[in-house]
Amino acid sequence: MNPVNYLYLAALLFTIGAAGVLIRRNAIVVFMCVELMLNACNLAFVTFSRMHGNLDGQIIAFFTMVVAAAEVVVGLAIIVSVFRARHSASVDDASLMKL
Amino acid sequence: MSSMAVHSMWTTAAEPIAKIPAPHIEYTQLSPVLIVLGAAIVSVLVEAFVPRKGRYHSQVFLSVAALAAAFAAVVGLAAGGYGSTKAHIAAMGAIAVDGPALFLQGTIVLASIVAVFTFAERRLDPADHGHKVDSFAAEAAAVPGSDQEKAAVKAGFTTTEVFPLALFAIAGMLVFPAANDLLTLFVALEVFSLPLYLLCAVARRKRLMSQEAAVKYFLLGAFSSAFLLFGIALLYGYAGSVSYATIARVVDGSIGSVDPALADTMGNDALLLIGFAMVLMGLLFKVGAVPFHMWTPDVYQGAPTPVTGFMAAATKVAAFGALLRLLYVVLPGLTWDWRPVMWGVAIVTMLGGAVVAITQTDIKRLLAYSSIAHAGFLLAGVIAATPSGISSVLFYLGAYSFVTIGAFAVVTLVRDAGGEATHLSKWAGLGRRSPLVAAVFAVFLLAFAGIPLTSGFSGKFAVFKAAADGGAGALVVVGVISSAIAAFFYVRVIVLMFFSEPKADGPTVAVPSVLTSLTITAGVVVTLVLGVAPQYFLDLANQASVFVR
Amino acid sequence: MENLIALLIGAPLLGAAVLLLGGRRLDRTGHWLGTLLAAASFVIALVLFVDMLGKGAEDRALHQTLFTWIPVGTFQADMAFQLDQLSMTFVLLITGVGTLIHVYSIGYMEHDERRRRFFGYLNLFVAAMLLLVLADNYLLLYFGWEGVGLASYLLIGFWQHKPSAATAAKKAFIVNRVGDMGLSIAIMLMFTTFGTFAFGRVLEASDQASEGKLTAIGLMLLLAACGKSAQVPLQSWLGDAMEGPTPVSALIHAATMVTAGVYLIVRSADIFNAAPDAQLVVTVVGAVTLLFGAIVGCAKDDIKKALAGSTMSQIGYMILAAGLGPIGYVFAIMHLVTHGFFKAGLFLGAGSVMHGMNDEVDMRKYGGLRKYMPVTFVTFGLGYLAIIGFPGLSGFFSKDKIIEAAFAKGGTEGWILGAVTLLGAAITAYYMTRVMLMTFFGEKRWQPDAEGHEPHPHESPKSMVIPMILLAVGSVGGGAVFEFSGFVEWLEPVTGFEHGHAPISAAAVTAATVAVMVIGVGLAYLQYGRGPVPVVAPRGSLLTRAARRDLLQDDFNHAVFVTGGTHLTRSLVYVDHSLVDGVVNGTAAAVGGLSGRLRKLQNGYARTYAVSMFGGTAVLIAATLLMRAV
Amino acid sequence: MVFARFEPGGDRYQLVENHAWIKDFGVRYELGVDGIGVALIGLTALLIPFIVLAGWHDADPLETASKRWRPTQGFFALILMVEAMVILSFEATDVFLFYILFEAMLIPMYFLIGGFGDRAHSGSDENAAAQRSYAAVKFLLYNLVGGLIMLAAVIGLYVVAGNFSLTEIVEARANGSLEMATSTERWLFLGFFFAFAVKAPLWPLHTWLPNAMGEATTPVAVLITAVVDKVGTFAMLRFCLGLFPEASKWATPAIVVLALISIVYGALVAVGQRDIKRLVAYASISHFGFIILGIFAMTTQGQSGATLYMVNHGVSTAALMLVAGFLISRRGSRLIADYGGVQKVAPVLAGTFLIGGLATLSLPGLAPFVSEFLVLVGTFARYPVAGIVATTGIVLAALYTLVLYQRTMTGPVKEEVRALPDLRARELLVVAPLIAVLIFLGVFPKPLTDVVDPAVRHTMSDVQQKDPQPQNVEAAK
Repeated sequence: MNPVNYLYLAALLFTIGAAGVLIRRNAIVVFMCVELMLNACNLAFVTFSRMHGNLDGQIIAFFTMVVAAAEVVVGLAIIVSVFRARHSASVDDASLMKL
Repeated sequence: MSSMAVHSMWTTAAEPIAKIPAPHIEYTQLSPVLIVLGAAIVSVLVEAFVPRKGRYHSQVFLSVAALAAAFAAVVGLAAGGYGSTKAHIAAMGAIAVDGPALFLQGTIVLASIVAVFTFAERRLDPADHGHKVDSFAAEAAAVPGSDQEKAAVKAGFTTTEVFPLALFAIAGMLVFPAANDLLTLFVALEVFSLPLYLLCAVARRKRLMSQEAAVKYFLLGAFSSAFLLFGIALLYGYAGSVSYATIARVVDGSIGSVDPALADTMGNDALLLIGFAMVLMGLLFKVGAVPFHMWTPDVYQGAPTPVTGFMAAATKVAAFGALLRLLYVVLPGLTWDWRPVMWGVAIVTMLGGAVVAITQTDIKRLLAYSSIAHAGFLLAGVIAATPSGISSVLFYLGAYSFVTIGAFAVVTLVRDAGGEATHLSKWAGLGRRSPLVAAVFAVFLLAFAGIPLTSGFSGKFAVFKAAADGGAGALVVVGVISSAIAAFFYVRVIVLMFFSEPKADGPTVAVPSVLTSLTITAGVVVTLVLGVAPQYFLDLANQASVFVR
Repeated sequence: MENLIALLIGAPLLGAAVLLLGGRRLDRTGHWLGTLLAAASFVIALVLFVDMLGKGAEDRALHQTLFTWIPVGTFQADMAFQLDQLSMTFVLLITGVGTLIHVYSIGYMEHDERRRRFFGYLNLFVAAMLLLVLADNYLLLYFGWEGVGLASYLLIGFWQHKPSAATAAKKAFIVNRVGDMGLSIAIMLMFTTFGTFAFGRVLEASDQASEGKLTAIGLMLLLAACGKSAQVPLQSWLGDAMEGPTPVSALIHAATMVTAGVYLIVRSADIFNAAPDAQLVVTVVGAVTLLFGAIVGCAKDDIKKALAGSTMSQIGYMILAAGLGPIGYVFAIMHLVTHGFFKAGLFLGAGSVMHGMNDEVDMRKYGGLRKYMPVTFVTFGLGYLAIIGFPGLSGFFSKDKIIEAAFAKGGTEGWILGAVTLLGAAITAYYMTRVMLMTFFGEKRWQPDAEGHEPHPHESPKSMVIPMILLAVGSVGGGAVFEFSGFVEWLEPVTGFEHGHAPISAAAVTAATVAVMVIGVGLAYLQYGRGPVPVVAPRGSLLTRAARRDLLQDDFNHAVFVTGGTHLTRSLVYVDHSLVDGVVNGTAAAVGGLSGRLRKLQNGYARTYAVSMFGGTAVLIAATLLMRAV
Repeated sequence: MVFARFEPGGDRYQLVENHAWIKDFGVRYELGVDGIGVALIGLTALLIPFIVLAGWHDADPLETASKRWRPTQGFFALILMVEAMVILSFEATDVFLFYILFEAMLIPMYFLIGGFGDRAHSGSDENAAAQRSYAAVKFLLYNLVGGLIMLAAVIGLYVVAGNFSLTEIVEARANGSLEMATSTERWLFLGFFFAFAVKAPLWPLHTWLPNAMGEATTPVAVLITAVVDKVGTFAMLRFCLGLFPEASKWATPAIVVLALISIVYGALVAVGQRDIKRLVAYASISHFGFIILGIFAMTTQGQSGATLYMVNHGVSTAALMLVAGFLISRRGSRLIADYGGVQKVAPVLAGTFLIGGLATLSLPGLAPFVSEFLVLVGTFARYPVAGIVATTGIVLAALYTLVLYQRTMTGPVKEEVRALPDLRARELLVVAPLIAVLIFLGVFPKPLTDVVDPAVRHTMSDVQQKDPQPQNVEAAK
């Protein structure tokens, strides 16, 4: 089947992820949405690499996974510490600073 | 395209490759980055093995030494002509070693050194249970106000991890403006972002705000980097490569355009443009340009002030470096596409930052908005799209970063019971209480406002001149207007400090150790020198204003 | 010889400087010094006069150039003097009368602790006045012109503690400034027209310029003259100026300064000759003022104000004469001089009366004073006869000549002007007689003053009496002297002269003059001479009441300029504060408001921030694509 | 010193100094004085000592805790800083250098105004402090905005001309090697003019002046109006006309009208003031109207007059303002209504005050008359109507001056002023020389005109203007 469809799928996933970030309150979920966006990127990379017939895209995908993993580490650390301090993982509760 | 063709591609791609050439790395030319990275790793080991009481000193020494060495390396490379004649692409096309890269790396390293001084400051707070304390949490992991934290405080723990984190961040920043392919760009971005997220979270006072800042910064940062990455993907899809050089050549059509496989499915320019826009967004986020600026005030306010200063200065330098390289190396052929867009961004950034700053009541937020406005001015220089534009931006970055760090360093000095007294009302009559500190801060504010004989003016003038030369006269006018607006709130602070009566419960001004004093002095000196006799540094910036392709 | 001219001015100027800077140590000797220097100036004048008589009619004019005052490009103003017959006449009058009045003031101001300063001001005035008449260009004349203005301001307001005096001084200065505007515009016109404003060159070039320009210049000069010489419509200040000490009124507001306007017009004779329209206006102004002053003079009970009115009207005569052109100039000056004598004399007399009556000025509270101060009575009486034009006295000759010239103007104008001047003569006789009777005749109507002191009228000290006597002599003999000593020939080279041909014979005119004079005196006698004079003024006819209020002219000024001006400034202050400043502050406030509103977007919710980023990216993409599309 | 080495006949710019400064911006440290500059430098050098002397005690610490912070030496240091910058800006022949000084001098002025307020204020200390800082901020922002707009123009000029040297640009324009599009030139001109008009100040950009002068201590007020503001008018003469002759001619009618408005409006508003210092401020606005009028009359008389006016107005206002300041510091009030009959208790003070006032209303014999009349003549020669309108200014001037004098000095002595001492030696030492200068320049201005004239001719030739010839001479031709 036409690899271009994978691009559409990637775009779709990316959009879903973005929408999730905009809509969801729970920090964890928001973060998962970001991961979803990253993976959408991966899919795009792989697809393009398939189309171009060179491997750069696939390699980049691996880099992305590593980075994403690192992000998870840092992100969860922060979110957890906030959760322990506030007993809530809602991003909206964290709004001491405004205006 | 037919599935057949696809198949054949697949197979060719799947051919077993005869032998992989070993990558060839120019270690000397990467030495600045390598030194800092190495130091970072070592300092992780220090965290692991050196006993607690020894850590602080060893860490401080290690970081400063490493940064000094890195700076030496930068200077050495520049002297070796890598800035001009021998400029070229190193590390298999991953990293560019050229004038802008070296200039910016030098700026970043210097800024980082003074920033690290502020990290290491331990005189501002009174000693706690007989232990000198810096501005970082005793134990970041402990819940604020919990017994665990109290215990940690009692035991005199300090988060010396900030030093390795900072080093990693610096390393990332060094790579960022030098990155010569999008992948390196992305990795470098993450390498300096992730430590910063953490650094934001470890303030000693007002920990909730600090953590909140971290969360916001992290989530939004991740969000933006996702966009960046997707943009990269699209560009890759457009050009079939992530190397700047290749993309540039594809853009100006000097090598065969994109694979016909894509040509018939979507207008490949759409790939290019959308991808470009998303990458741009990722960078503008780091720069703090409207409308991607909203994290700035909250994060600047919440983060520990030394970290704020560090971010405000170094991150901006790195991000603008990357932005310049992207626009000048990758997309010169696209100038007429990105210029109008950047015009818009620059205008809203200048005006937005200046206008909103007027009604701020917290000094750190005020500075945050001022940094946004300054990002706008810098963008005006970027848009010039001329060598003088590049050099002016480089110069501006150098001037600006020192003013910023100095200003935030002063902020750390003004304290009351709850730590730093950042609310403006607390600053009333500071000039009467401690004229010196107030005067120094006034100098920084005047520099921000761009009053002649301060570095702020030289920078602003250089940038506007470049913009006008580059045919962006309208931008200059807008810039002038917004600096007029901006002048208002800088002046407001000065009035507050000097002409209004001190409050009875006003803050005290802590007497800093030699470290912070050094930072502030450096800030003032640079501000005045670059204001009165900027010629030498302008020359530097000029020589450094050629990107290697 | 010409080097003396500077001395002429220098002497009183020195006096002014010394007296004003000298400080208290001069308090006892100061007045003598002042008088001495004034006298010195008079002596110098005499020397020059004699010298001048020795010369031929044509080469009598002397010139002295000290230095270039303002040299800018083609604009060259010299500090240079010109002494010709016209100036000479004035110089003698100023220094002569001036000296006498200095002497008089020694006695009059005896009890004033600021006498030294008074003499300083007097000297300053004399110097400025001499500068005015000696200048050889209009700008320098302007210098003197404003100088006398200043002196008069200082002297009117000499008793500053009296608000009325301070106000009067201010009024005088400002009204004069309006006139000065005219003078300076005239000078500008001259400069743009002739490229110079030196008398000589302007006057001989005056035939080259267009009549329109000349008329403009003439009218502007007239405006100036109106200001200084208290002619309608700028006469309002003179009445109030009587707040000043009486010697001041005598010297400045009767004898010399107020006649400067006449000097200006006569000096600019050539310009006016070439601009008949301007001349006509001059005569009209003169005529109007003549009657105006006279009528006001009839209604005032304040002796000095009555005399002030008379001054106005007499100067009206002169201006009118000056407006008649070559047939009038000489007589204008002649009347000016005689008037200088008798009016000064009258004022000094009035001063002497006030001196004896605890500074009472209301004539209704005088009466029967002739027994108590005989000398004053006699001198005042002679002055009186002179002014009403009693045959043989000075006023008779000069006024008669003017009336004659007025008729000689010819045409309807001639008749009208003649009639006016005759009427004026009648009214003059009337109000002067009124003053005379109310003051010196009838029974005494004295009232105790504020402190309840009964006035004890007595003759004034020698220092005051002698000047009065001398002036009386002048007012008696002056006219005859001029008439028979060839004054006309004396001035003719400067002002030009031609015999007017009146439609009626000179004798007839003279007869008419005498007749109307008798009528005027008779009327006054019927009204005030026989019956007792009521101490409180009767309500009087509408005209009388109007005249008492200076024919409402002041009320008009007050309503229009003072009140209107006050409102104008008030509103402008408001505008400045709320509008001009408001706009700026408004913008500032607007930006602030905008800022406040934008600030609200920063609501602390990470998701909102993400939205803005997302939207931003969308816009970015759209814009980029759009750029490619277009 | 400068005078000693300046000979009027000589080149246009003398004592020229020239070093590269910021090569990159094509900025040179380029100094040179022409007659106009010399005159104004002389003014500055003349006034500052008296200002300092007059301000001798103004910065002394007060007992009240609220004003503890009044470093006396700082006060004078700032004044001298301003002096240095002003003199340099009169000498600068490099546009950029001038701009830098033009802007930089705001900061010390700002602190002088805001930091050392007039103690004779109405209302509480806080209130006064608020008004003071309001005035200071207003001063700074007005001028900063003006300056920034000028900055844009400066950059524009650089883009067009390629360097900043006044002399070179003027030359280039003269010999046609530097063409400027009409619209560009006009825009640049407006950019420059706006800044100078704010500084000068010209209606309607004047409102900062009354506040600043009202709130600042008297010496500082004098410094503002007598010295610093002159930079604005001076710059109009040197830069606006020099750099943009065509545009200047184009803009002249509008500017003349504004100047006339300033003259009349300033005078009228002055009449309506209740505060002595504000009154003088508005009077100054009226006078600046005259100066600008003279500059843009484009005649030798007008411009020489304007230059003399800058000097004379400096001296006369200084005299008047300083005496007023002494008066105010005695009574502790700025309100006219609080005075009366001062003349009786302090005759010398009153006398000097009167002379200052007479100078302000430009009485012949005092310096301002010469300049004012020259301006009027110069204007009248080109724009008769404008000349006549401006002439009304002399009546209004008489009005506000004499009203002020009458209300404060004459009339019955008010209780509060009964005890006022007369001028002290120091104060007399300040005022007497100024008055002497006024009289000398009023009677013998030649020295000054000789210096100024040649410079003005140069300016006239820059704008290719000739004095209009007398009408009947033309007729003769």
